[in-house]
Amino acid sequence: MTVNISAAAAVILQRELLLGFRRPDQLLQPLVFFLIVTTLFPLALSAQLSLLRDMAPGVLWVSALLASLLSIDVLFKGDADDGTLEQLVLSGVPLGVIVIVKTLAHWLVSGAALVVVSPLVAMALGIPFGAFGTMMLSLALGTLTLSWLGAIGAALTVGLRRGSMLLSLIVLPLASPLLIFGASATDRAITGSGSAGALYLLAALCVLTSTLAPLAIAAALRITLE
Amino acid sequence: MTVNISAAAAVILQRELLLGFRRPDQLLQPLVFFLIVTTLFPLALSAQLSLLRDMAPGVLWVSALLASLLSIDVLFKGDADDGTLEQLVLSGVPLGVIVIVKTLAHWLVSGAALVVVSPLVAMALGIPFGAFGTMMLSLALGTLTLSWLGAIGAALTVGLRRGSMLLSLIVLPLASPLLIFGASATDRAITGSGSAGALYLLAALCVLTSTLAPLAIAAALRITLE
Amino acid sequence: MTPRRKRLYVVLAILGGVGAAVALATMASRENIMFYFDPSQVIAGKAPPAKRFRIGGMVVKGSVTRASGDLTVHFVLTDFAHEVPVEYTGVLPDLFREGQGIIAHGTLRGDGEFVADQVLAKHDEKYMPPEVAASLKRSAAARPASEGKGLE
Amino acid sequence: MSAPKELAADQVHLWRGDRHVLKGVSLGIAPGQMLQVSGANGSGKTTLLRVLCGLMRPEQGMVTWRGRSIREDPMAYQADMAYASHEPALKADLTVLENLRFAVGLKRHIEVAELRSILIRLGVAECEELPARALSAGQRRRVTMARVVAMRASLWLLDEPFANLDARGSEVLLQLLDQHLSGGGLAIVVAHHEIGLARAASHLELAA
Amino acid sequence: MSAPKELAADQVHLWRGDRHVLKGVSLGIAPGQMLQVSGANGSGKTTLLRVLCGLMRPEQGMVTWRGRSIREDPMAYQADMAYASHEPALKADLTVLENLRFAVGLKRHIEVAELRSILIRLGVAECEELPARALSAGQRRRVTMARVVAMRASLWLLDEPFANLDARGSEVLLQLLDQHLSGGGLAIVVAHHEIGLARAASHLELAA
Amino acid sequence: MWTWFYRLASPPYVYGFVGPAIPWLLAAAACLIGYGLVAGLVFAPPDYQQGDAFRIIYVHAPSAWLSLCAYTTMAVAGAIGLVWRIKIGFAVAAAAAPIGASFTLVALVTGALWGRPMWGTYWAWDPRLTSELILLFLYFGVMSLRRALDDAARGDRAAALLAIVGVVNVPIIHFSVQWWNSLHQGATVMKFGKSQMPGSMLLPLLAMLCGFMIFFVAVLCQRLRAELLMRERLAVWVREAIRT
Ligand code: HEM
Ligand SMILES: Nc1ncnc2c1ncn2[C@@H]1O[C@H](COP(=O)(O)OP(=O)(O)OP(=O)(O)O)[C@@H](O)[C@H]1O
Ligand SMILES: Nc1ncnc2c1ncn2[C@@H]1O[C@H](COP(=O)(O)OP(=O)(O)OP(=O)(O)O)[C@@H](O)[C@H]1O
Ligand SMILES: [Mg+2]
Ligand SMILES: [Mg+2]
Repeated sequence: MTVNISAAAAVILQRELLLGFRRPDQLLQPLVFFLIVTTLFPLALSAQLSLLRDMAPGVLWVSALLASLLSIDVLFKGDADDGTLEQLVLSGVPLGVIVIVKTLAHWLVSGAALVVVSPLVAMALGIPFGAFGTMMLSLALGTLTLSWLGAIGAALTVGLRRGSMLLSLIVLPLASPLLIFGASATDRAITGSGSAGALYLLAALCVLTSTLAPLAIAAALRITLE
Repeated sequence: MTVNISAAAAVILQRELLLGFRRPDQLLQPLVFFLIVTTLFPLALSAQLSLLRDMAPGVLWVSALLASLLSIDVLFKGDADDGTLEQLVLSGVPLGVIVIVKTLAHWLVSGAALVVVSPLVAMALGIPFGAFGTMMLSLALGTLTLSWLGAIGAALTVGLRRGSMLLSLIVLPLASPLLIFGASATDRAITGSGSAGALYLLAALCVLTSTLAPLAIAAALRITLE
Repeated sequence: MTPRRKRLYVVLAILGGVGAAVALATMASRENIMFYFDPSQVIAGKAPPAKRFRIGGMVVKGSVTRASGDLTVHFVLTDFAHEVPVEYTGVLPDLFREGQGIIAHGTLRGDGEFVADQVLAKHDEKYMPPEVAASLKRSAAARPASEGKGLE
Repeated sequence: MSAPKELAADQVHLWRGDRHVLKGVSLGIAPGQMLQVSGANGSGKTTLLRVLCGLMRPEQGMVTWRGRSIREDPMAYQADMAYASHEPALKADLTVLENLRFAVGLKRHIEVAELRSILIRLGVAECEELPARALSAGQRRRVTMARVVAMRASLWLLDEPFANLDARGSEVLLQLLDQHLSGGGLAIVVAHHEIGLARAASHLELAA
Repeated sequence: MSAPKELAADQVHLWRGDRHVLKGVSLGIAPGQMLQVSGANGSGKTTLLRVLCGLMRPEQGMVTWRGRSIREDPMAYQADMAYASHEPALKADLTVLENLRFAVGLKRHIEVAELRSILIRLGVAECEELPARALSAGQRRRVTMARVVAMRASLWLLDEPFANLDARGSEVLLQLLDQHLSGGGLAIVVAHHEIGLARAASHLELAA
Repeated sequence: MWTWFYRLASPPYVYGFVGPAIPWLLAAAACLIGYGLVAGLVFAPPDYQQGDAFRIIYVHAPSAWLSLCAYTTMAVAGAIGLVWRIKIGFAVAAAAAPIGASFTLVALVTGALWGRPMWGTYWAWDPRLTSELILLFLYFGVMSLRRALDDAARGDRAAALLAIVGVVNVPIIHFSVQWWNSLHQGATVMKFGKSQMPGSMLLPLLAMLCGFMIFFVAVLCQRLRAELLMRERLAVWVREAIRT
């Protein structure tokens, strides 16, 4: 008896999405967080509102990064706490497949959603319409990469109660290139200088993590579950 | 047989601190987290680095807010999940006392720690020495207020379905004045214009929440536990 | 699928992914990613207007002029093809001298002059005692073309 | 026995969702008495215990402790009561000793030596420095019992305390119960099998 | 019985922290056989089961399934195996049916009608639309068994499946075990009491 | 008792083997570093541009190299532990982490001190400097992760995995000056081809480099011994080692 992998992948995806929508608060949390943080900045800078425009790409990207990180924390923790992670690991479906589907599902409900609402935030921050395309593309690539990196951290800190601080400590250094190139792509799209280079690099990072991260995540889970 | 409340409060405080600082290096984690988040901004702003100094109060305050909110989320959730919250509630110690001690303990391990390390971050962001006093005072008041507000949200989210949304919805409107006054106090301290007004306001908010929040938190917990 | 077959697929996927990433990175390397421009690019109009960027180049010999009253300095940057005038107010690093490579942060003014708010001196990887540098300089002066970048 | 009932419940009704779980349950126990609650899975034993300890408020009926409703002075009632639920209520990151020290310390001051002796009694002394996450299921149950014993409460509410225990553990638990009762304590114990206690125990069978 | 041993463990050693928990455990069972594992609390029964299902890697010794190490092709082994741990492994927010549909769906396609019939068999049919958080302890255990049954695996590894079950539930579980074994299945069951199975079961007693 | 034998395999051997080497290593390191310091700080000629400020190189460059070297050691040792399940690998990784972090800190501080006179600023968000800062954070992450997991074996493996993932940063640090237009200078010594430094300056630098390297190995051995004692505290050989 062997397991039908694509059917199993579909089942996991369905489960993750259903869980996401069962707890809409968890689903919306990164989004709300994103919106809040981006509105906080104008508030905090009320004295120097003219700076806002120049800072917009940075603010956008830092909030996206933190929002994404915040929500990935529980990617495996929930399943580990109630014992369902063990069942997943023992289901006969390769751990790599499980990990890929779970991370993609997380990206769909957090990263992709964030990309979709980003024009709203961008408008509030005074980013011109012309730059929206590049901004959204770069955010899509960036949040996906982040989901992969974050999932490594989440797998490493699965057993820890107060792991979220450690998770950021682990993931943020790895994510910093993302931030640099992502913000610079957005910035260049705003000023109209070519952002192709930064986008290529973001895409390279995205492809690279998409291939290698599942291996690392699966290995990390095997280690922490033992 | 009745319970010695102050002894019980001491026990709870001890327990929370031990959980927070199980290992000595956990003391350093908020520092490192704070440091990393503040380095994210220069990275994201690489093109606009000279803006950094003007943004410093905003960056500082938003990071403080995030660090504080990020960690309050689990204030009651952990205890609820493993059944220790029930034991606390049934311990014969008034719920209000438990709630006050737990929140203060949270502030000690997150907010106070953050205040202590803030000069380091401030230095990195180019805030002048003269403003450190005001900055630390405003951060201390602000993070304590935030802990109270966050604890209300955390108590509501323990059992409620749409909890986190509520948390953000509760905390955001209440936290934004905090942010405005906090950042402006720091900003004014930097520029040398009087920051007393903003500090008084912060102190007022802090005293107000310290008196009313425990009632709200205890009520929220009672509702969600049933 | 046997385990070995599976492993083969995994290895192939990894190779493909890494290959694609490398290809994308190579494409990226053909573009300007950092906000860094040399004088030729600035002259060609590639630099963004009204936006801070970094410019790098060599300080042209004899181009440094100081206004008497304040700390304002004017000099010209070159990449040996084109030149850009620069204005800077502030304290210059010790190593700033004519013929030295520098990086300046600032914006391009409408009249084509670069207004710097920070000037950093670059140092290349060459180290030598002063006597050697002097003798090298003498022999370089004997030859017509300038080849050593940081050595003039 | 005709001793006065210290703990009494009178016609307690409770709904969970659409289910009428507690359909007018009445009970009463006097010092030195034990009441065993049994019934099919899902018949409401745990729910009853949670009502008795005050975690849940019955929709009808009332629970009294020494003649007064437990809602009147909940703090005083709670100080007299120890509840062990299905879950062990241990902090995974704290060691066994720390867990106990903090849980018991809320009710009364306790010396480590006393805690140790209780742990020895329950056969988990060698685990005292282990974090709770490292304990086996039976060891957790034993530590939970250690907490109940250490609290020195007069009323014990135990939800399936025999689950996960090995034969030796069940024996120790029986001895502890017997000792508690002979000292004038009260106990309400949920169990699916007959508890082989020397003294007579009353019985409450919940209908599903 | 002299049937070939399908599952075998050979001289398995494992340390947890400083404790030498499994000290050279060997076992083997053939189709239609059941092995009951017992031993004092903390003697390593759960640990042994986790080693047998491949969640933990023994530091010495090896576990084989149909003659090959379970490390060789873990996916194929896992497809043949169903493990029920101490924890029910249910998602609190999903209903019973959804929980089962997803857990079983990973191994094989299953119709809701079939799941329903299994739930009826286990006496938890009326809970099928309840979220798992609303279940009582015994109901959770029953749903866990429903998952094991629905997986149609040939090897069952059950960690204290009788805990929290009432008399009726234990009876049903016995019947299910018997049926599984007579269909050529294998089972390793951890239990503290003697399992009253009609067919002979072998026994493994772990020393503390 | 003999079951312990399998588990330990080599630790007592390594423990015994490494011990006597430490004094020799320390002595060699002291000689080399002593020579390097004297020759570099006193006898080497000043640089034609930087004057005497360039002498920071004798601390900065070796500690910067060692920060990379220690990280690589840590990652490789961790990988050996993960792949071949050799416990000594984890012990080496655990021993190397704090040393590497210290070297990184020294490189950052000396670099910043050098940057002030050279570039005109202590710190710039230059690729080389940023990636070196990230290296420091990575060290912190690896060390905290190891300690955060209360089961030592899991902590070791998790930390090893993180170290391996973070190893991508090492080539980035090294090649950043080439890939991006950076403020930090390019390679003077660590490159193919002729070094851009006359012998009178280079020799002390090489001596310092070797001295730091040997010092690293010596401290690593010392810490490794402590690690082994702690990890194998239940083994018979440790009790004997402590008794003697
Ligand atoms: C905070 C500031 C600095 C940091 C973080 C830093 C970091 C580093 C690192 C990581 C290396 C090793 C690179 C490798 O092995 O590939 C290195 C090498 C070196 N650094 Fe720095 N550095 C800083 C400032 C400076 C300054 C101001 C100078 C003076 C111009 C300088 C001169 C050198 C030299 C000469 C080397 C050796 C190059 C070689 O031959 O490989 N550094 N630095
Ligand atoms: N929200 C809800 N909606 C409907 N029924 C509910 C809800 N919450 C709980 N229940 C039901 O109420 C009953 C409560 O059972 P309780 O936990 O008290 O049982 P128990 O007697 O302790 O059982 P066990 O022996 O399994 O521990 C269960 O049948 C459960 O299904
Ligand atoms: N990190 C650790 N350090 C020391 N001992 C540990 C550690 N982790 C687990 N143990 C011990 O290993 C043993 C594992 O027991 P296991 O859970 O396998 O017991 P069990 O036989 O299933 O017991 P039960 O009947 O209580 O379920 C326990 O004695 C536990 O205390
Ligand atoms: Mg129950
Ligand atoms: Mg067990």
